[in-house]
Amino acid sequence: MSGGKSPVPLFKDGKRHDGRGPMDLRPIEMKVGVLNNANGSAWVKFGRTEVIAAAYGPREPPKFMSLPDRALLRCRYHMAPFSTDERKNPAPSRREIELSKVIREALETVVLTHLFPRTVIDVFVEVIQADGGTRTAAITAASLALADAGIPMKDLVAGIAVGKVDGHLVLDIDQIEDNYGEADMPVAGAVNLDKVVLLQLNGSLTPEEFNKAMYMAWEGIKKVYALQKKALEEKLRKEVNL
Amino acid sequence: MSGGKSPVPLFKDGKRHDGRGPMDLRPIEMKVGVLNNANGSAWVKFGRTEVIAAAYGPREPPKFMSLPDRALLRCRYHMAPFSTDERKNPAPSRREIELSKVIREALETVVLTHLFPRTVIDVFVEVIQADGGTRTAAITAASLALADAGIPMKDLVAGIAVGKVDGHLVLDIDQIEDNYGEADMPVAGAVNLDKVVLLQLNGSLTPEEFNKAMYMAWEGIKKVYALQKKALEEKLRKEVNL
Amino acid sequence: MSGGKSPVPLFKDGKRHDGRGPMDLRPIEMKVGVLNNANGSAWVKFGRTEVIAAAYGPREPPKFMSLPDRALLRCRYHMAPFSTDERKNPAPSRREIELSKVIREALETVVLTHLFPRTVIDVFVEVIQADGGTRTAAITAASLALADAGIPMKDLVAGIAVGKVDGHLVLDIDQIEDNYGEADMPVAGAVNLDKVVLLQLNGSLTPEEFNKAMYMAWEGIKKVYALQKKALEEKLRKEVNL
Amino acid sequence: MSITPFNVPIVPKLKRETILSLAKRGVRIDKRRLDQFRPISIQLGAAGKAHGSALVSIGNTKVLAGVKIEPGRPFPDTPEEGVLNVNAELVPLASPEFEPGPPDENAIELARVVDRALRESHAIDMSELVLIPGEKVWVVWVDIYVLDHDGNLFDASMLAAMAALMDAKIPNHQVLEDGSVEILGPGVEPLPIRKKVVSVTLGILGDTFIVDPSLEEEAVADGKIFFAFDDSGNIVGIQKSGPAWLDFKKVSVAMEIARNRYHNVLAALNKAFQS
Amino acid sequence: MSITPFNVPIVPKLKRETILSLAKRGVRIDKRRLDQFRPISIQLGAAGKAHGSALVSIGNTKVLAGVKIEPGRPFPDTPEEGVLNVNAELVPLASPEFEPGPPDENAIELARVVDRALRESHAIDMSELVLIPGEKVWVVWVDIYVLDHDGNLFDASMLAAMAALMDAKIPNHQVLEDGSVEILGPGVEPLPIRKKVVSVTLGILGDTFIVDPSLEEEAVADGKIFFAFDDSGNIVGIQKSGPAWLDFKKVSVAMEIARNRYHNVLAALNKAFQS
Amino acid sequence: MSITPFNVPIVPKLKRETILSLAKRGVRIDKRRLDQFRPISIQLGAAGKAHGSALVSIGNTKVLAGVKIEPGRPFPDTPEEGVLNVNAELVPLASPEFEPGPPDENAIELARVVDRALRESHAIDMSELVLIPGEKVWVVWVDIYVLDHDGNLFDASMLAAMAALMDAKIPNHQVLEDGSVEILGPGVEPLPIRKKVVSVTLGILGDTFIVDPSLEEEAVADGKIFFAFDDSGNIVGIQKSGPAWLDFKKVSVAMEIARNRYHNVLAALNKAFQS
Repeated sequence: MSGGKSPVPLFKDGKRHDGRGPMDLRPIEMKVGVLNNANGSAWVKFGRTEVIAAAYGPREPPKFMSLPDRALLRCRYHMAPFSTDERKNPAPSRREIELSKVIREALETVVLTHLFPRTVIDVFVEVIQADGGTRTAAITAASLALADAGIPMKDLVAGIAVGKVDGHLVLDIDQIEDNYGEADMPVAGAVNLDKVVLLQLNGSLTPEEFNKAMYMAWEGIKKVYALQKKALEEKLRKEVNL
Repeated sequence: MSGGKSPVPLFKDGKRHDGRGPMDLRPIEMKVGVLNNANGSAWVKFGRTEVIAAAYGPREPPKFMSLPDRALLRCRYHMAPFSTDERKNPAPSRREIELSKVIREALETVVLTHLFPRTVIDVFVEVIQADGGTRTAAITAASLALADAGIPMKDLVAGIAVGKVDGHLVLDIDQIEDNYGEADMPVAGAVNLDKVVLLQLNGSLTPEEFNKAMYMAWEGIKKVYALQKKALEEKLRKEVNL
Repeated sequence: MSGGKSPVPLFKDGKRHDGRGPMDLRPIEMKVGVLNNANGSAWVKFGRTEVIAAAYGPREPPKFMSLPDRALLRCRYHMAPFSTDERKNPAPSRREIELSKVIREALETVVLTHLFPRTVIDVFVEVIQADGGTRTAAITAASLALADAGIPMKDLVAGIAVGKVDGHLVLDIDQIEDNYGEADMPVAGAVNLDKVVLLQLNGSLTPEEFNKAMYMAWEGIKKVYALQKKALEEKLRKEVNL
Repeated sequence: MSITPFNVPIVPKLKRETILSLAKRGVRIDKRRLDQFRPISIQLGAAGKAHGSALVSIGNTKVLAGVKIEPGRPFPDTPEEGVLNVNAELVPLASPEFEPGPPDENAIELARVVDRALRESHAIDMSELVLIPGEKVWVVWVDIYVLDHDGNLFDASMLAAMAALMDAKIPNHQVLEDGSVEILGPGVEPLPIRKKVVSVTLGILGDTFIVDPSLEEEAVADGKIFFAFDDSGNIVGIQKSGPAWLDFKKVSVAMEIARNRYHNVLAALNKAFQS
Repeated sequence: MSITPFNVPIVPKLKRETILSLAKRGVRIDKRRLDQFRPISIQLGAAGKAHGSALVSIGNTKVLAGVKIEPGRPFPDTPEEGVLNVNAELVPLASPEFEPGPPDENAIELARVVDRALRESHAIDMSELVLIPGEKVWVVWVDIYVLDHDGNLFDASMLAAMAALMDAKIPNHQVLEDGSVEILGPGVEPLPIRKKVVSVTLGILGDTFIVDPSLEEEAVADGKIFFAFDDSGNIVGIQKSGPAWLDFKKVSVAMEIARNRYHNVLAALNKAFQS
Repeated sequence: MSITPFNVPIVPKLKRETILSLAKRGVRIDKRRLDQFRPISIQLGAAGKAHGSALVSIGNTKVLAGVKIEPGRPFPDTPEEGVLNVNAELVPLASPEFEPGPPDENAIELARVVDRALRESHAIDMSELVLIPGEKVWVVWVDIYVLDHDGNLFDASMLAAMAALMDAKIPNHQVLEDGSVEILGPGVEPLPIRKKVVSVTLGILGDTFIVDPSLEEEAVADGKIFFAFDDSGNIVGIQKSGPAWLDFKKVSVAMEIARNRYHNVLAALNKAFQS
């Protein structure tokens, strides 16, 4: 939504710039248990967008940083300096600070923090490659890492962004569609519980478009959710085989 | 005192650039109890200079930050980014850090901190519009906010700046007189106690000028003090009427 | 080792740019007990390189900053803004942060921290003039300051840098030899114990050159060590005379 | 890093239960209907040295926004557009919970939410803010200053920012040959405002939504959801904030509740500019 | 200010004694010989938006390095040379000991040690990275990202940095008349690499040296010593790190041990570029 | 934010009473008269790479000031004047109370008090420090380095700064056609000093003033008051510092006490430049 003109047509003959139809997701890959030190970890790829998440805890919190009735959740969304087109300063930007908050607040709805009073649960996400939809990939990976760490949750969280390009609503927008499109609406949800846990809109939609976009998002989220389940089962299968 | 030449004559035929005589104050307005959350608050205007002050406390201090025999006083003088001719970065400047110290140390002389050991009393001043004399307006408002919060003080503190423009000593200088004048001497005092609690001089004065300037300042301070009393009474009257 | 060309020949007819032979140290001066507040202090000069060190402690550490079985060592290597050719920003640079670590870790090997559990020992070094070899001058001064403070050590630590200029190994390089030479190898040791406690190499050496350079460094270190002893005795003599 | 807030005062259980059970019955602790705003007031020109300013009250919440318009360089990727910067300060006089210091995640979220609603709606025509293409443009600073925090900072800040922008006048100026811009004094030309953007934030109390939550309502709510609208009724910004979730099917309900109320805010804005 | 680390977990005495006594007998807790590296693997191109990247594993230690090549200004004292910047982030997902925040002394030391070995060995011919002499040069950013910390970050980072540089391609570009540089897209031209630099780090356990210490070995070691070598076998960097000392006579022994092993690392590097 | 100091050591009550009761009788704990300075010494050129420097002792207080003169840009509002920057560092070797870190409010106040006295007195003719009008001027950095703190840092710093400025020589230089300034080496030309500024600070002990308070006197004093004078005896700076008040009528008494003593400091300054 930079307002400029796209170097490629974003929507032509029912197809998007990369050949996808409006409801097509990018190729998605997920792997659970990719790191050694973290209690849980996951690697998630949506097209060229690539993130790694790690979960630590429940563990002892720093001094004076605890709640008597539940665990604190700490969350960092961070971009590697080489993840973007121009090198990004590694100091957290205002955008990263906001997204860390938005992702933490989404995860707070599902993590059973009340089981672990006076502890802290940490979720760290690093964006390795940013090509649109990093926050929804991040929350998808974060929830896998938490599951991998064995931290009890009411449900997994899966995320996807709906966009509007050249007047058409499309699912799982990439960077070029984000940059030159009219709207970007990231949504994350707990599918089993039918709950929306993250919702933002950057751009402009009519009320009708908004309602349609929500339904499209939910379709996408269900697919991502299915892939999460599969990735967790794969990890489990490997462990059992050992 | 930038050393440049003033765009307007600063003193001509016994009058200053805005028509005031040497001993004339700018129009002054004061209002007490302007904020809801703060325990005490005040709004003070000297000409185009406008500040808001809030007082909180005595309240529990942050960990390890207390004195066994009295309250800590914390004070922040801060300028809104839009208060100055060019937008001011909201991060505290060296000037704001120094003035916070100078104002705190002035208030320490009158606040009865010994009545509230192991607590903290906070005074926050925001400059909404800066047109000369902001620190003396700030301390005037701060002392009103403390009084409004019911924090016991030996006396109110009132402040005013004396300046020297085109060779003449004048009271309550504004920004143009400060920028192009030869001296700026902010003074604050506890009138009832006959005590000077804040004193700085930026610029050059002969010893005789200095002594005269002190007397002029004291005259001004007495007027400001009277207005403070009035503003507090007005607040009281309102409360009684309720 | 900036890679540029030196404005003066660095090695000609067996002599260096300032007339020294390869094994010659610069004129060295040391004085112990130069400051009043510090528990121990020292001033050390190698040619135009000049540093002051102060030691404080063992003293009470800040809250939550202690070890149950020994003293913490805190160390800061810092350059005065006017110590360099161009004014240096007084905020610690990455270089100063690294050198503080390297010097602290060297001192940790000799200070008997186990004698003072739950305390902190501070060593602060200020570079007053930087003309090459500041870190080795710093550690030399730091160890004198610790000795002056009466903090028990297994041995003094003395330091010197070996360099390679125009293909020749030389001892105690100054700034021009550092800037335009091929290698700078700072070494510090505890002579009595025959221990190397600090070792870095910036630049390129063959293995044979490296071995030779180590021996040269050790010769230099022995000389510096002798001067340290003398400086401490001088201080002692003065104290006795009082 | 974002951390679960752990140093906020604990809300007495009783108050929480009172507010929740009232909400279920469709009433609120301050007698408002669930979809009712507190009184809104807008005072223009409240900060005299700003090029535009507005002091907005929603109930006891008070937000002052000041606009400064200064010459500066465009961003490299938008050489023919002005620059919009929105900043928010939760200054400590506004609440016992606010600490002095650089903006925390709450202040940053607040500023970015307002920023995006203004930016994505194209409320200002940035292409008209060019002084020398690729070289010098107007940089529009919107500084949001929270003076008294009694809940719903999103809507108060959005409204204060919009009103301050509408109040603003581009300084009288002259572009010199050497590419510098001389400021001659206060101007009369307004900013090229194309749309008026206002917002409606709902508190989320379990299954119930309450418009314009007060501070004590926010303290017991699970979270809130912000909807920004342009004056044609398009949705130009959403932000779910706080550890709340929403039933998938309730999302459009929430949007409709908000959309039914944005006229009230817009009316307050328009009224401020009628006099 | 550097401070003795005081919040690291205490190593059980028993483990310390086990590792030390094994080392005295020439063996290690993971069955390695004293001078043996853990398995080394290098995956090139692991970060797609970097101009060059490499993911290096040494045992369970995982380091990702990414190179970005961007036009920028030269340093005033080297107007005819490109600029090399090495930065290291110990991101908190890599270890329970790492905290979010700006690089601490360990990250800074790591970055500077790698930086110096690359710089002082003249591994890259910086004079070939000039776009407009004195005005515009290529700035080469090497960002070292530690993903999993199981000891010996020095060697893994050095190797990842070197491999990422060798993997890097200068972007396709055009120098415009006004002195600006337009980036046209990904390029094919590699950086002017003149030397391959690799390192071998030894853990110092009293009188014994162990090559490539694992995290649990580092926890009981007094310290470590890093040796960097260029592909001709010159020593191009040394760093003693940690509160260890070395017998004066043992220093050259340590160097020889390291020098006998740098071929292994170099071989792994070369192998990665053969396919 | 400024906070009442809460981590300073508590002065034993007895010492406080001793000092106060001595002062009432006109004597001091170190035998000085109330209006007597401790011995002052000035060593010029103490920092060899500075363009000017002075090491000043007042009793056991030791302050080193170094001046650096570098080409730079003028401030936009004073295009035809050089730039003066005064900075003070309370480095931790000077006192057990000083912590490493960026300048705190005490260091900032110290620097700004010295800065204003130099600036407002027009001690240096800044209009003579222009290299290319509007483009390049000399930037004069005065760095005040407190080495040993035994009280009265204001006067020691003021004196060290003034002496360092008088000691300074503008570097030998050449303005090149492209607007850059080439530094050729050390120079001989002094800065355009127009006035010598020195200060006298009084400790405030209830109703009594003591000139040049030592650290132990400062610890029991209510505060202090700084008066700067130019060599014609004009007052060119005042700063009340610390939580003290003064009787309105005593202010001019304080000024007279200070004014009777500034000659002593000026004499020390002049003596340093005679040899």
